[in-house]
Amino acid sequence: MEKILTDRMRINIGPQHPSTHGVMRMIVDLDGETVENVETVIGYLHRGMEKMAETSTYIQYLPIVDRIDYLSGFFCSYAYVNGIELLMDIEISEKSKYIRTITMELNRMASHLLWLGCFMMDLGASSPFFYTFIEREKILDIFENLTGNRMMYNYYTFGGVKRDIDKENLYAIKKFSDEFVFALKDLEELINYNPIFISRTKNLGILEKECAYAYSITGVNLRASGIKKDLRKDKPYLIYENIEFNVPISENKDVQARYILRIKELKESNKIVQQCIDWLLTNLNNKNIITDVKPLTLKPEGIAISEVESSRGLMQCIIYADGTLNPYRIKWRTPSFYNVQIINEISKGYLLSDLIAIFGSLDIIMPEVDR
Amino acid sequence: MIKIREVDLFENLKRKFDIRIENCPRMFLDKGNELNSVQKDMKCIVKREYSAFDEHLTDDTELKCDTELNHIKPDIYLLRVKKEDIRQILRYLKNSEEYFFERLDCMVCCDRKKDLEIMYLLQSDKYNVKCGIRVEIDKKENQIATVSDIFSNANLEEREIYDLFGIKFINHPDLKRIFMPEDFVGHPLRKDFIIQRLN
Amino acid sequence: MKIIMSSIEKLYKWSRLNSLWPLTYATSCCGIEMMSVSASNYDIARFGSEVFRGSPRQADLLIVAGTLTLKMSPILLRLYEQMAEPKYVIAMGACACSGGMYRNSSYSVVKGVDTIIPVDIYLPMCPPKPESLIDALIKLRKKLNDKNPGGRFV
Amino acid sequence: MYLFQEILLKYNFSDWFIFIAGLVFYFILITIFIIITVLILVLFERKYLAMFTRRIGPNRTGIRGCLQTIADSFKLLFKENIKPANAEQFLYFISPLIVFIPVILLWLIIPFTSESANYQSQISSFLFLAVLSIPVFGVLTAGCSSMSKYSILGGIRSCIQIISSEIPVSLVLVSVVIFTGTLDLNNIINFQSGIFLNWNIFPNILGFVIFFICSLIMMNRTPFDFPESESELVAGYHCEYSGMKFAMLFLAEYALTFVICTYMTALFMGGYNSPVGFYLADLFNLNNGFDYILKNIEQLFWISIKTFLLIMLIMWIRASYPRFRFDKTLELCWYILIPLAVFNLCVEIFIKYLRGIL
Repeated sequence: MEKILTDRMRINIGPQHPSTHGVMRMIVDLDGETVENVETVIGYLHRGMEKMAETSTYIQYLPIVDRIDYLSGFFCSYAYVNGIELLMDIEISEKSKYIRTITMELNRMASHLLWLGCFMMDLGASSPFFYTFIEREKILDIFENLTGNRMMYNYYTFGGVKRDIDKENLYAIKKFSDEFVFALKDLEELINYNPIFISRTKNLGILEKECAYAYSITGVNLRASGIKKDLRKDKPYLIYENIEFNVPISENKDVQARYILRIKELKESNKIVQQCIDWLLTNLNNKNIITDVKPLTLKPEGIAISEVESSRGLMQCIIYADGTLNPYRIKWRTPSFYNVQIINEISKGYLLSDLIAIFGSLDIIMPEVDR
Repeated sequence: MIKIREVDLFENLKRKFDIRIENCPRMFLDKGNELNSVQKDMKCIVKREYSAFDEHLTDDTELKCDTELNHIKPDIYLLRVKKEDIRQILRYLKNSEEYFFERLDCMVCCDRKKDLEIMYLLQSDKYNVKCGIRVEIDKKENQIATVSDIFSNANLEEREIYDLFGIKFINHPDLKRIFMPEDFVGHPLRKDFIIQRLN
Repeated sequence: MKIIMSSIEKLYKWSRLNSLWPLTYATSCCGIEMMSVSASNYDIARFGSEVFRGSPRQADLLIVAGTLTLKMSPILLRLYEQMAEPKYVIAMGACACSGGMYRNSSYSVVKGVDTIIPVDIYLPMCPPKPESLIDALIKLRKKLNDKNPGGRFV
Repeated sequence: MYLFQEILLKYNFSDWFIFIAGLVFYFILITIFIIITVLILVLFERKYLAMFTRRIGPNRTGIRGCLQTIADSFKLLFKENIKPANAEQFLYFISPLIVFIPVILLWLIIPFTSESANYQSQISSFLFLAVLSIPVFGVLTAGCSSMSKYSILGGIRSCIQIISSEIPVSLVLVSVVIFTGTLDLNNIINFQSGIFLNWNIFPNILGFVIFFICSLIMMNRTPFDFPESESELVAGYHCEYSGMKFAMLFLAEYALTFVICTYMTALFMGGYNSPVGFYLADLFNLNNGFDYILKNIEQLFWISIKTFLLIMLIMWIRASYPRFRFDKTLELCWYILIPLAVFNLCVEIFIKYLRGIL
């Protein structure tokens, strides 16, 4: 039966839409219900982060760095701070390394939990959204009494960490990570073997290896296509060498694979957090969390490329420093900027509701795309 | 963990193709102090990689470029390349298997007052090595050939550089502004762009 | 006649107070805080406004959560015009109130939402904690209670 | 209704006037009854869903939030009704009415108490299905007349969905009718009187399951709520409506849920006869008119309890399941439900035959 020719309908899933996380406009050419072409219009949240770097000194730029990816603020500040430390050859102490790792892993869990809630809301199930947010609130409470703010931490400085983790915080984290295992199990039972969920996400939005390489996709979307690439394993920074964790990989490159991988990553991060707690609990007494660097009169010189495996992929902060007080140029390589480009490739031929599911599974948030 | 320091990887490349070495301008040369503890073991890893490079050197393609050695950390190599043959070098680096840089991480553009400079950061998973190719474009005729057909993620990247710096890319599929509204005048990230400061 | 009119007015005010249906308009970080307000811990459903309406036609409370950029301002204006008449605006977050930290160091951020649409409640802090958003909602309810129901209270 | 007409007889109006007055009075009575139940239903749903997700539902308005939906409806009443410029005015205005009026008619057909039997039509179960398909036109015109792409898609989706789910429903209805032998709802209910064992649900369990799934599709409830699936087509066919018209559409949807549930209880779970066979009212057997009313009230009580059980089940499903894909629903309807319904028909005939022999 040859295809019935229906006229194309151009629908734009506008900037203000419940399922585009943030503000992004997708101009979709629909043939009946199947998607023909998706053109993404971005730039609705461009705040000019890179220009601000040129007008502010190194220490002034530190609080702004959290806003680049507000779901994983610690990763951005680590990328920036590590870049400066590379340029100035500052050596950070063992304890601050552990504190940085534990906060980053908790932040990764919080960002994956929020993604899980919004992804299920896109598919239509409203209750997982609330369960994931209950868990996320616990992590945010821990961050609040550790760094003072729920989402914008400004906790790292050049050469270490601003405040020390005291006993209550550590026990709070320990309690959370023990309970989290059971909470995640309940969530999985609700979602994993749900026939409707499986039929909605099975072999949908296939991302081939060549396409992933061509668009330099990084993070979970890449690992869902079978390529084992995780910065924490390839170039172990901080203390990832002496922490044993494995990087989950799946071969069937579809939306469900990305979902499963993110759930596994949640478990892995939980394991890392537990190992960090044990180390931190043993040496509570050593207090040197910051090396004395005069941040106000910092004058580094040279080019530094500092990388970090953020919750969405490889995040790079490229700093051109020319020995004056202000950075000459800072370029942020954010993973979502590249994940956005493949929507057109992988969502051809699927239905409109699948397009929403595919877009949700890529875990894209707009401040990273627009900087 | 990667810092720009000095190592000469392309030594054997220099013997194969007549490559001229140019010194990088004073401003960006990094202080070459000796490696601290963390980077020492990095050095040995790179030593092993060199051997991988030696056997694969084939001289089929005629590579005419004055790659300029910069003092770079073991993991990353900075080459300064002329503007005309950027496409040829990138295609060569991507497809030849002795380098196999198959991923363009990002394109960093920087306004160095006397000229604009784009750095293509390439990454090869096979040899776990990064390489940055730097190209200078003078401000008057700011044009360069597009790379979006070799690396498809350069499409949006080049549109961003056009939007923020004003560099036109020849035969780029659709060169439009992405970040700023269409009727915005000027290119914000240029050094001579002044933000209207509120009093 | 007077008694009937005043009682209807009271009823109108009371009904407007208790069912403020917000519009899902979340640009940046404050949008995440708005989502966590509608989640279980800080429950906005208690005030009868957990129904996040997608289309501006049915919503009557526009919480401008997050930074407003030049490119987004015409869209926000159109959204505001599409909403039905008794509508209220909460400018949530420092970026919406006055441009926040991007006020004089960014070329593409609108310096405050009130340059575009009339705002009823300003909510500073970046990002405002969920408790402060609920406090803003309570202040809005008080404001609606004693103002004249029909007129636009700019 | 007859009580009202007897009162009118005393003031010797002309009889056609009495007839119309009776109908109008009954119509108003039913609409008030609908509005009250829908308000309770909306509030119940928000509280019930809140319980699922560990939060407290609306509890600021009235005592523990009981006046919340009343506040919502009044606010919608006073809202400015916007006429979108490029929408066709007449269709845009009429469609909420087309959706709402049939729902009220549906309530007239449902036998709430045995007293309502004597003025019901003989083919009430079939009439119910016929009237049930009228709101489809309202939904379609609402979607297409408001000229926004989202509502067009929503409108088309919902009318395809309801049409494709009506076929299995009618097949299942045929199987029930064959089993009970009458088309009239009251007789079906009387057929199921006695201990709850001889309800229709037990011999016809497959029919009940098919009917339940198709009613989910007809009511646009999750997991089949395509027309107003907020994550895709922002608000489906009622995307352009605000104020009073939106309230009418919203009200119609919830009234439809309640009515289809009562219809299901009437067909399968023995409408108003109590599960234990005898009525509490019989104990008093005081033979003046008073026990008659008591019996009616108790019957009303039973049918509402069963309906609320079904509604709680529907809302429970709403809380736990994601949304189906649209073409998969149609596949479900055409390839799975209809053959199953035919198979169920044969099973019913066979059971009827068996019951005939014993």
